[in-house]
Amino acid sequence: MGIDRRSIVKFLIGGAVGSMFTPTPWILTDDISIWTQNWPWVPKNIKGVDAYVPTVSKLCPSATAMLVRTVSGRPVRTMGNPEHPLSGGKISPLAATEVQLLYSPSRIKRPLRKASDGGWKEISWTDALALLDEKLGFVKGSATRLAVISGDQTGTVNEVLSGFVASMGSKQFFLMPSEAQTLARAWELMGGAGMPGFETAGSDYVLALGADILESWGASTRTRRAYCEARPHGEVPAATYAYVGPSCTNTAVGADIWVAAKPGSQAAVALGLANLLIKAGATSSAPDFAAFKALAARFEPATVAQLAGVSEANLAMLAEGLQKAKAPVVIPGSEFGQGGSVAAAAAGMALNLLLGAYNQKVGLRAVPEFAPVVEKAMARKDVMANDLAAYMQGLAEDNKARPEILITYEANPVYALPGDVAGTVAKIPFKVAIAQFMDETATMADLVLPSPLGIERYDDVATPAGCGVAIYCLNTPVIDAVNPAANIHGGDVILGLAAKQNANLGFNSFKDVLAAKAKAVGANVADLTAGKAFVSEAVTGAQPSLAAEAIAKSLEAKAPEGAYALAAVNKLGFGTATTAVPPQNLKLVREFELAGTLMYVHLNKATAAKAGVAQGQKVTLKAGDGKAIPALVNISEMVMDGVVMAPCNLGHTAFDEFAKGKGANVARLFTAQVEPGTGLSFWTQTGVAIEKA
Amino acid sequence: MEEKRAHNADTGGQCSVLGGFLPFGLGLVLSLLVGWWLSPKLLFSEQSQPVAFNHKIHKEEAGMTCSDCHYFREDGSYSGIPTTKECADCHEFPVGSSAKEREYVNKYVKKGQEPDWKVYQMQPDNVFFSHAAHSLENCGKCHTDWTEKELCSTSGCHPDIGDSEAPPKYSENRITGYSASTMKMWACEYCHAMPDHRAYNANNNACFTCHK
Amino acid sequence: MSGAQQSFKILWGMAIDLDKCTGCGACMVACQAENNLAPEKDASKKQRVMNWLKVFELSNGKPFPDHDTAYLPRPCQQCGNPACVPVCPATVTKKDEEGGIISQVYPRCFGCRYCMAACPYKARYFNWYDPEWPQGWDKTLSPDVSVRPRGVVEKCTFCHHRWMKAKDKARVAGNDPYDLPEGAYVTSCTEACPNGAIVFGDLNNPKHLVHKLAHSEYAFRLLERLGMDPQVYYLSRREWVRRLGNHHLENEKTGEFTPLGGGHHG
Amino acid sequence: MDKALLPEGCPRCSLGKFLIWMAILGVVLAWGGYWMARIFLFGIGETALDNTFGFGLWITFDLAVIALGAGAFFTGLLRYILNIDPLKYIINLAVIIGFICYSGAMIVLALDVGQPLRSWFGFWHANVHSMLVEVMFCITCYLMVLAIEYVPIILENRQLNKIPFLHNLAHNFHLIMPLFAGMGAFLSFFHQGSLGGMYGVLFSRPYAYRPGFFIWPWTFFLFVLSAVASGPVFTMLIATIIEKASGRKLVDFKIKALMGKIAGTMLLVYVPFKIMDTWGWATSVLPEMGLTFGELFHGVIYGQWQLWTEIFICGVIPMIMLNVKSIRENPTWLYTAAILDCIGVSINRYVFTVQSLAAPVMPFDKWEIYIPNQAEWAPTFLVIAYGAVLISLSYRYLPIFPQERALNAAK
Repeated sequence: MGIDRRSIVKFLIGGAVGSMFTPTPWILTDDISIWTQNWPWVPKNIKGVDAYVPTVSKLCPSATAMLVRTVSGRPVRTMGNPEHPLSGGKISPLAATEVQLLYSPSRIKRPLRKASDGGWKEISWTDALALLDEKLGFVKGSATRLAVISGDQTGTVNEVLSGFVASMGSKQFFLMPSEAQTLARAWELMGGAGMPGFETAGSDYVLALGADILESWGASTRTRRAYCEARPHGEVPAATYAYVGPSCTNTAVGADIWVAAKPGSQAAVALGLANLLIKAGATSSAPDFAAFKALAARFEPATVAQLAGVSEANLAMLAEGLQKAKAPVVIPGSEFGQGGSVAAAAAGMALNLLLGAYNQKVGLRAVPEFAPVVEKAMARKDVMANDLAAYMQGLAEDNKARPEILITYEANPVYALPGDVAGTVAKIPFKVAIAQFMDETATMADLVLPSPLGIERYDDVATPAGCGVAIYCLNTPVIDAVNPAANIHGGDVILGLAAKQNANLGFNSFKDVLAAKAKAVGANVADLTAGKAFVSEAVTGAQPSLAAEAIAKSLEAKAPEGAYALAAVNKLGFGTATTAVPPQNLKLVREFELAGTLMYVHLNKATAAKAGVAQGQKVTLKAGDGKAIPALVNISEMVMDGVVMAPCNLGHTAFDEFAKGKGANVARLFTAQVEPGTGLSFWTQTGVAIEKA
Repeated sequence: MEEKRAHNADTGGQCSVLGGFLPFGLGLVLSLLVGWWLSPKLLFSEQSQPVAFNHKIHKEEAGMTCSDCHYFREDGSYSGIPTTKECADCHEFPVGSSAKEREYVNKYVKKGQEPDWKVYQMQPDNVFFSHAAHSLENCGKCHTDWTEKELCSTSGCHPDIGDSEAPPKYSENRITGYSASTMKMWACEYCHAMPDHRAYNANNNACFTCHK
Repeated sequence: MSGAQQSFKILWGMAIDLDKCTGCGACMVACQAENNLAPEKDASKKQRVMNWLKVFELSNGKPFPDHDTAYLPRPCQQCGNPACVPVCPATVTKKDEEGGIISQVYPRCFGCRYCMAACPYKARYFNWYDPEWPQGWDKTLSPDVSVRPRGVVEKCTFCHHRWMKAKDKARVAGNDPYDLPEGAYVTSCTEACPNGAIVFGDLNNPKHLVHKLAHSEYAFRLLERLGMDPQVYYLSRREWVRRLGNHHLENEKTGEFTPLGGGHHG
Repeated sequence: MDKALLPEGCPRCSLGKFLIWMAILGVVLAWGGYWMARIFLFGIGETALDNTFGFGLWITFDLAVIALGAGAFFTGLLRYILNIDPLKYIINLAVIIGFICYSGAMIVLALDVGQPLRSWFGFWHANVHSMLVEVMFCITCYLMVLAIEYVPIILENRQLNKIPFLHNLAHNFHLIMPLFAGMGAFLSFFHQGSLGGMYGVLFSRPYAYRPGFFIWPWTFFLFVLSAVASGPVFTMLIATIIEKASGRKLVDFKIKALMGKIAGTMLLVYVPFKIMDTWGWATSVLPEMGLTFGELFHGVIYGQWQLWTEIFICGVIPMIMLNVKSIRENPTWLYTAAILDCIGVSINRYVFTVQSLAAPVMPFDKWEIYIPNQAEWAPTFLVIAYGAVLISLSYRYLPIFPQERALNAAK
């Protein structure tokens, strides 16, 4: 008998029966299911010892103070720092993702040199600095051949940068446009001392004139703590919040009152309110009160209604609210945190003066500046006077001498400045980007120097824009740099270059600069190092003026062209020009904010009917010649009549697959114009046409 | 082919009983052997600990107690295996003269590296185990006669190696990656589902008591 | 169900003040970082995006200028009479622990998604693919929460691991782990919210603020009339918001209805 | 070539022709197999399902084929338990269709779960409160019953039947068939019901929720009734399709009309109940939930037309047609009524799956759209092709139609 088919079948059956009586099939079944529970390609938990290390966000404009949770030294996440005035234990949507941004795919990991074919070549720090040193040699002593742009609004690194620019013989050091600059310029016009700050904690009537105070304006996490304190759960709020602006921003949602006003009409509204307040008896000991009164008298409610679209009743309601309040505060600002009118800022601050809310506990406060430590550094006033938008426009129009070298420090002007500056920047022969992420500006650079993230380095934060008290905080590295080749602070880079150029700034390292600063501030360095903030509630200065003359002159500015007014909105959740949308935050983008690569712009039903567009329709927004962005229509009643609302910080062309190509960059539509009387560019007023695509 | 099959069918009845049963029996026996003896051997891989740690010496000669290394932190977490840094408190340089200690110091302390300890009772990520909840203060309220040592090896939680001179071999399931002595859920439930325990914590057999 | 609902001495709950939420999304980001949610490249495919906590935009439906907006953060409602628990075929999800948090045991879930069909809050999410993190990012994952593979359902757990840690901390300090003071255990979103819109605590404990807030005249619960008895309360002084939390027929007054409740098979 | 395997006295097409047909089906199987492989490798992210539509085409398909496969248990019940003898001429086909429908549903289910390697957890860690557990147990058991019922049919293959052992085995199987038919009827009744119950218990889904009798929501009974009202005519339709394809008469028209009559009678029970249920839902359940009837429908794809089509065009009309003898006995009308009936039950299963999930429950939520993609269609067609393969093989090699020889000889 050979082995026939039948024996094999029998053998197999026997085997099958037998195996049923062994544990193997059951154990295997179980083990296989356990295998699916621990797939090797799914990351595993890494255990360790918890620690919470304090720092302050350098990425988020809110300057939220954070604790970084580390597990055996490994950073896990950021959370609010309960012991810190810039947080109160809470956190902004951008700062909340800062640890994850350490590993953002668009982080720059080592110095890069643009190759002749347009690609990138990794080079060593030594080579990179030698190259830069050599280039700098050619521009030394020239007032126009070096320009430096900084994206840091709060750090002492600006002293190093401006000191360096100054020692190189130039004055072309610019900050990226921000509220701080608008306020500083307005404050200067008013003759105020120190920096203007706004304190809302303890106020019973907070009027935000355009400023998105509960979202993106100033140290918003701090502002929002005051908002929270004034509104106990389920009880009648202790403070009324009112928001004036063209769209129902997050601040408007949180506020009790949203009064719709055309984009960039803050000055008109403020003057209208001033008119009503003065009529009701408000006065000021300011030297130019009479002139201001005369100016305000031109803004009768009917005029304001026409200029700003604010109904007479609403204007009266706001005036009454301010008047009746015990501790009111008016906060003027651009709807999207940049490009605001200086005159509007001045008019808004003047309201505080009329209300007597000046240098009190609540309201407008002249916050003292911290003494500079880098001797050669440009004065803050001079830095604030440097108008980057105007400079770029000058370059574009060949009115200004083109620089040979442009250094950007954690700034992304190519993306964020109004209009299209890429072409202008491209013409600059040598561009250096000191950056954390591969943003639009870094992409255009000839040399890219990586910058560590705030939680990886020594740095500092001094009184964020509009903050009602003086605050100084020191950052120490929370963790070891995740990219060892990207662990040199831009401040150190500049100090090194300065030394090589014999333009000594008096410090060997940026850490020394910080130590000197801490000392100059008068803070306890040990406390600062331990993560505590230095806070000074002192105010400075005498009676400012109401800047009547400048405001009056500013009214000569031309009204925007275009059938519809553009209202941009800036949400911290969507990131900033330098971070783009952080990967996690992409989930914050709502359904009717982005569809694939197209973003939505929002207009109300009446406006949509007028424009003849329907929900979901593809349109092109056009502003002036050649400036256009594609978008989809979302019909939303959160926008006033005649206005198109669009989000900032979408539409990046650089960064990673999370941010790139998502929506369009609304900054492309802005046109900056120098404001008469104040001399600073503004772009809060943009007229657009809606064309069906 | 068809004919052959038909033929076989016809003559099937005449096959000897043994001949009919033999292949079946062979398959049966072979599968039983594989199932009971071979496959458990194939399923697990045996590994040695990276360091020949001697519990006994530490206890008897250095006079250490368990909680010198295995302690609770202030935040309620449990230290588990001490880190190289903690070991280096004593072993920055070799304390004794053993070659193994010297090897440990050279390989880990000097380089500041953690040994890749194989944890006999390593639970997967989806398990949350609170050492604090399983302390003598809790369990000892009723089990008054238990020592800490007994508590730690109740229900097979930990192999009793507190007095060992060398760590036992570690065997790992090749499919699941679990240690052979990783407690399965039923072993946890040996205590958790015990009706007698309900009075003390009515929900101690809830899913989230142990899962994360 | 079939049988009485379990009653708990501790009932973790939230009171979210919708008048204070401005929709910034800090809670959503804090949730992702705390609970190891992977980022997603195409976040505009909203029906595929995972958010244990999602902020909805509510409208009073009126045209400008009478329009009003509210934002509503939606975590898992940890229902007292959950729709998801009885339907699960493999006993993956249960409401059986003190505190009343609905558990989800990922290694046991085989992904039938019946619980998702049952949950009217869309609080349950399915792992359509294996989670993927940009290179190195996985090193930032929290050790407190297991990472879920594809094919299983997950949801908000009120940061349950934080409760476990708080209990352990109390134990080691010699305190009663079942009598935590307010604030010893809060969720990541509660902690993050810059407006303090979320209050978290034990609904059964009069010493905790949520206990009081749950009884506020401004409090309501989402879809309360379906009888699921959620442990998340919302507060709003605006009637339209309270009305929008529940279906109301035109002739019904806000907040007036008889909860339906399950009580069928299962 | 394979003549020796063909049933005696039943000519079949040439092997070549048959193989071409198989190759066509093979293409579909390969297409479906490709997508199945992708789904097993990468997960069901490949499909168009999402967090709103956890259930979609596959569940609809499963429910529909299980309802249409009800011909197997119901015909078995009538044939073996209630002794309606003429049904023996179609019972084999009913069993095969039942087997195909249930095993096909199992294939799709294995794909549809996120972790197929853990799918046994539903048995091992069963939650007795879950309707889905009831479904899983009943479907699995019933599939085994169907397999057992299929075995004697296979054993009747001309060559297999020559083996005395198999011959006897088949014979003995036939003897105990009433037992299995009874078990099948019991199991089937319960899972058809619990499939309906799965939806009816969703007290948080206004579209699906139905109170009911004791622990069973009304959908429990409605699903059973609609299944038995459509299963028999589906079997009859498949028989007709085989006849058309093969060009041979296989089942006496009287039997077909009888199947129509059975379904018609069941529709007579089902349709009034369905109408009452809908009425009660619209006027009582929905208002309790704070909803109106109109709010549960939306736009065109979720419009009320589906409800009216299901109830009237595909419910009331076939009910009348199948119960009027003269209409029923006209082949064209019989088939039309049968097709309407089957469409009706499929719409029912579709709306309970998709519309239930599409309808927003939170008042501020919105309707979502679901369009199945290739990854879902391909395996669905794979199952259909698999059914076609099984039927083709069975028809070719097994004597499943007892009347075939007589009917064709008469011609």
